[in-house]
Amino acid sequence: MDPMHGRMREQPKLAGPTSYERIVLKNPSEHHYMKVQLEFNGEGAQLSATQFKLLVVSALKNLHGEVGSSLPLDLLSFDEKTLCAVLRVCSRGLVKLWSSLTLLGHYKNHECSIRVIQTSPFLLALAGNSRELDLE
Amino acid sequence: MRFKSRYLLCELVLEDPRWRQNISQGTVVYNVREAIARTHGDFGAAACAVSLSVKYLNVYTGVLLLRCRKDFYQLLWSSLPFITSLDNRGQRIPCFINTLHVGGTIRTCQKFLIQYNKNQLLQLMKNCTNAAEKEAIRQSLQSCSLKSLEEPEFVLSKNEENE
Amino acid sequence: MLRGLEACPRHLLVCEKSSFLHEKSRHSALVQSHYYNCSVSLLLPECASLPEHIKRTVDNFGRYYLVRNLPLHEFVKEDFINTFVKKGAFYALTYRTRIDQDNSAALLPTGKLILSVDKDTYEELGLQGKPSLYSGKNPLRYIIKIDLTEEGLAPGGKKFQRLNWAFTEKKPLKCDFLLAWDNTGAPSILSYFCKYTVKECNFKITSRISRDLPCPVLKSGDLHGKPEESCSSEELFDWLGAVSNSIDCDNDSSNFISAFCCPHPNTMVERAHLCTINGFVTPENIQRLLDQLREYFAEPKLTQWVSLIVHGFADSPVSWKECEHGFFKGGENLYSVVVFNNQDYWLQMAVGTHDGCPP
Amino acid sequence: MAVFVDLNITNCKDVKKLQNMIEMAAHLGYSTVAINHVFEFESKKMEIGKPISTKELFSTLPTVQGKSIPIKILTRLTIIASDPSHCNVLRSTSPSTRLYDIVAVFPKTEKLFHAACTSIDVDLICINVTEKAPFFFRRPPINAAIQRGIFFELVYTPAIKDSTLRRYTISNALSLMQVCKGKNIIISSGAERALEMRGPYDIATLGLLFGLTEGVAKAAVSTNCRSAVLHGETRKTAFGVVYTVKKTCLEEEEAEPVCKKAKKS
Repeated sequence: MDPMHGRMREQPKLAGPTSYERIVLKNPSEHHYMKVQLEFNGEGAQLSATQFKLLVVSALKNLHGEVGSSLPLDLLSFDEKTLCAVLRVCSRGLVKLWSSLTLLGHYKNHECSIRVIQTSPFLLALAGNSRELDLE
Repeated sequence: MRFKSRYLLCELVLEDPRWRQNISQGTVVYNVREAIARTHGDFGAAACAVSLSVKYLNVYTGVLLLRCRKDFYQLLWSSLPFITSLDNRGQRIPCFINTLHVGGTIRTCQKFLIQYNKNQLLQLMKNCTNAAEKEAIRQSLQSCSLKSLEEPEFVLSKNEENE
Repeated sequence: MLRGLEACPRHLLVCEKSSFLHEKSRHSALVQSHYYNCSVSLLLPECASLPEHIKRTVDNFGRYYLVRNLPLHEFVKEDFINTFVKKGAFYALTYRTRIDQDNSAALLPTGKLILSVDKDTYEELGLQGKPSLYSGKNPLRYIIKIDLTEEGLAPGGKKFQRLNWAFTEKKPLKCDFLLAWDNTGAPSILSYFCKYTVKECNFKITSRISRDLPCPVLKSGDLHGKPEESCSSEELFDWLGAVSNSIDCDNDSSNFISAFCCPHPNTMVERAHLCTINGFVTPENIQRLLDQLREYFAEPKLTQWVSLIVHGFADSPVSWKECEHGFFKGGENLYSVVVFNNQDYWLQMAVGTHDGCPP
Repeated sequence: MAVFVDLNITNCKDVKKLQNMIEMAAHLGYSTVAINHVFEFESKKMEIGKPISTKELFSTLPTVQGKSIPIKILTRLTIIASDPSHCNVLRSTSPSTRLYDIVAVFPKTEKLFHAACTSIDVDLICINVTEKAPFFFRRPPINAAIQRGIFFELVYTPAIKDSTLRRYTISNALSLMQVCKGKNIIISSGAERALEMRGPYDIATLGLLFGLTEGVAKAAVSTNCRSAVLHGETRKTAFGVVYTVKKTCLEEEEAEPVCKKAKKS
């Protein structure tokens, strides 16, 4: 459909209902989102958001080198109490980030592991995880 | 069973040609591995651990032929530009590696190299100042015929003389 | 192999725009055919507290039930079919079963019973089914569809006997089920399933108000958006995610921690109300909520649009209608409806890897 | 797809630690785990001990995350074989091996690897991931193992601990994959502590790094493990048949010295 044409027709009747349109996008997300939690053995370390991001970047650098550490990566949110975080990575780097998180085993001198709670190409999907629905 | 490989034909350019003697195949392999580990991390290092090898090295012409598993040659290729110096037992030799050709067999690389050297010689000829030089180059050009395909060493050594 | 490292799981996003006033508008059909929903959210910009009529609708969501160890043959009983399936919309979905690992089942309000079972169970059951679309060359998962309203399922019929035998003797499948029954007048689930442990569950409602939020500017007639004029549907979908997860969108591009920002152009909104209802929400309830949201603009409001976000069950065997749904890495099936003040709407439907294209 | 399985949780004396690991496995979404009893020959005549009793570990088994079923615990025996005689335990009628649900062998030499693939009656063959592969993987024995329904096990815990081990793990996995093309691979933890375990979806992603494709990587922690467990069950029953026919057993024993003589000559 010619978009200009469509607009021309719509413009005169300003308040009129919009015409039907449907777009199907395959793999539209440039980014993937991961909800993760850092876990320590008993008493762990205190981390700030910056330290957490550095930890993730260093994990990427260890497993995938400078190429890995330069992937576009954002720490969207971080809760210092629960050590839960939401990460955003470009879709191309999902596997690299995920595998780096999996093979991360230490923070400073503490043993640790990163649990991936959920991952999705849609940030919205992280807000409603049916697997977390608990009725007990 | 045959595993598919890729061959990278490269040119090793040293800042100071006097360092030539110090460079061995081992030095090159070590530095290339380091570069891969730096740019692609543990995964890159692991992927290139088994199959990476230097098939041919001529320090005088700087011709270097690297072999790598077909699946991972991109890891190798993308790491080469990041080599700025070769580390040889504490010495730091400034250099860079220029990839000339990527082929599936040694033979295609060899063909390419001959063609490449021919072109280089023609370039040299243009810049010649006296007749003796011109004659020398013409002779070496003639020697790069198809017959000499089987003997890359020969072609390469001819090239050396002209340097 | 290196390409495998850069690939990401396939996903689809379908964006639609239309108006509630169109006769052929599909909004109702799409809401009604997304059967299993685990959470519904309302996002109302410039709203301090939920309007009374919306609050009432949410409070009237009713209840849903959790039945423990319910044998599947209960669903093929004539009594059950007559009291529930043929009398209204009955929803059942296995609870705490994972569709990529276990057997799961769903009873659609249309009277179809859909089983997604692994190979062993399929062979033991001896019922006719189809291999799952997403299980590759050697199918390890099968989908069985049984129409409970079919004539042949009358007791004494051959088909009934076969089903009953399969579910009672051959492979007595038992699962925990979530049940919902959208017909308050009829006999209650509690009394019908009194033989089993039934738990009555209430919806969990949470509200949150975000303050000073950058909010994208939308034009209902323009799904694609235009630079400097309005945001596209995709951008909005991303932003909705950020708000739902209370993610700060106010970053600049040089920030080390996050360079995530609200799509442009945007306006500052003083506050936005996000109300989330968790539980086994039936499409009927969502439909009612959507109707109330349309009413929201009966009085003039500061905002141009409000949004309704619906999350499906990751482990449901269907997404929309009878479209097979599976779980690969996320099991996403969700949609959001943006209701504009001129009765236009945008609909965004998203699915993950093991799922067909939304209708 | 089948349930997620971790076939390698290292057995230890400390019951509390073991319980912690099993609880963690349940928490991560594994429905079945196997407690691994590693057995290394120090002297020639060593008896294989009994597996720990899984019933005594918990009074109530931990529930699998996101499900209402309790976790299933199996026992597994891993024999570290550096000499051909070590594998005799698996051939003979020793009743102790039958007490285990799964039997694995860790061949240290190429000859033993070949034997494990072609003739020894095991369910799993462990792939060395803690050092540079001492031998190349060759196609014939690996194909034979695939034919016989034996699985190759890759362990990921060393890769978490240390960068060098991580390189060995990935590189050995990649060279194995080059030969077996992703068939008959299982990935398990080999964990000694609860924090060393990782979730099944994480491992499926890690499988991509080992050269598996997406679907196969997920199968490596689910379907393939199920097949291995089933293989273990059939081995048990098949062994039972041999056990009841005593005459043939005797003949075999008698026949053995002849073989040895033949080898010597």
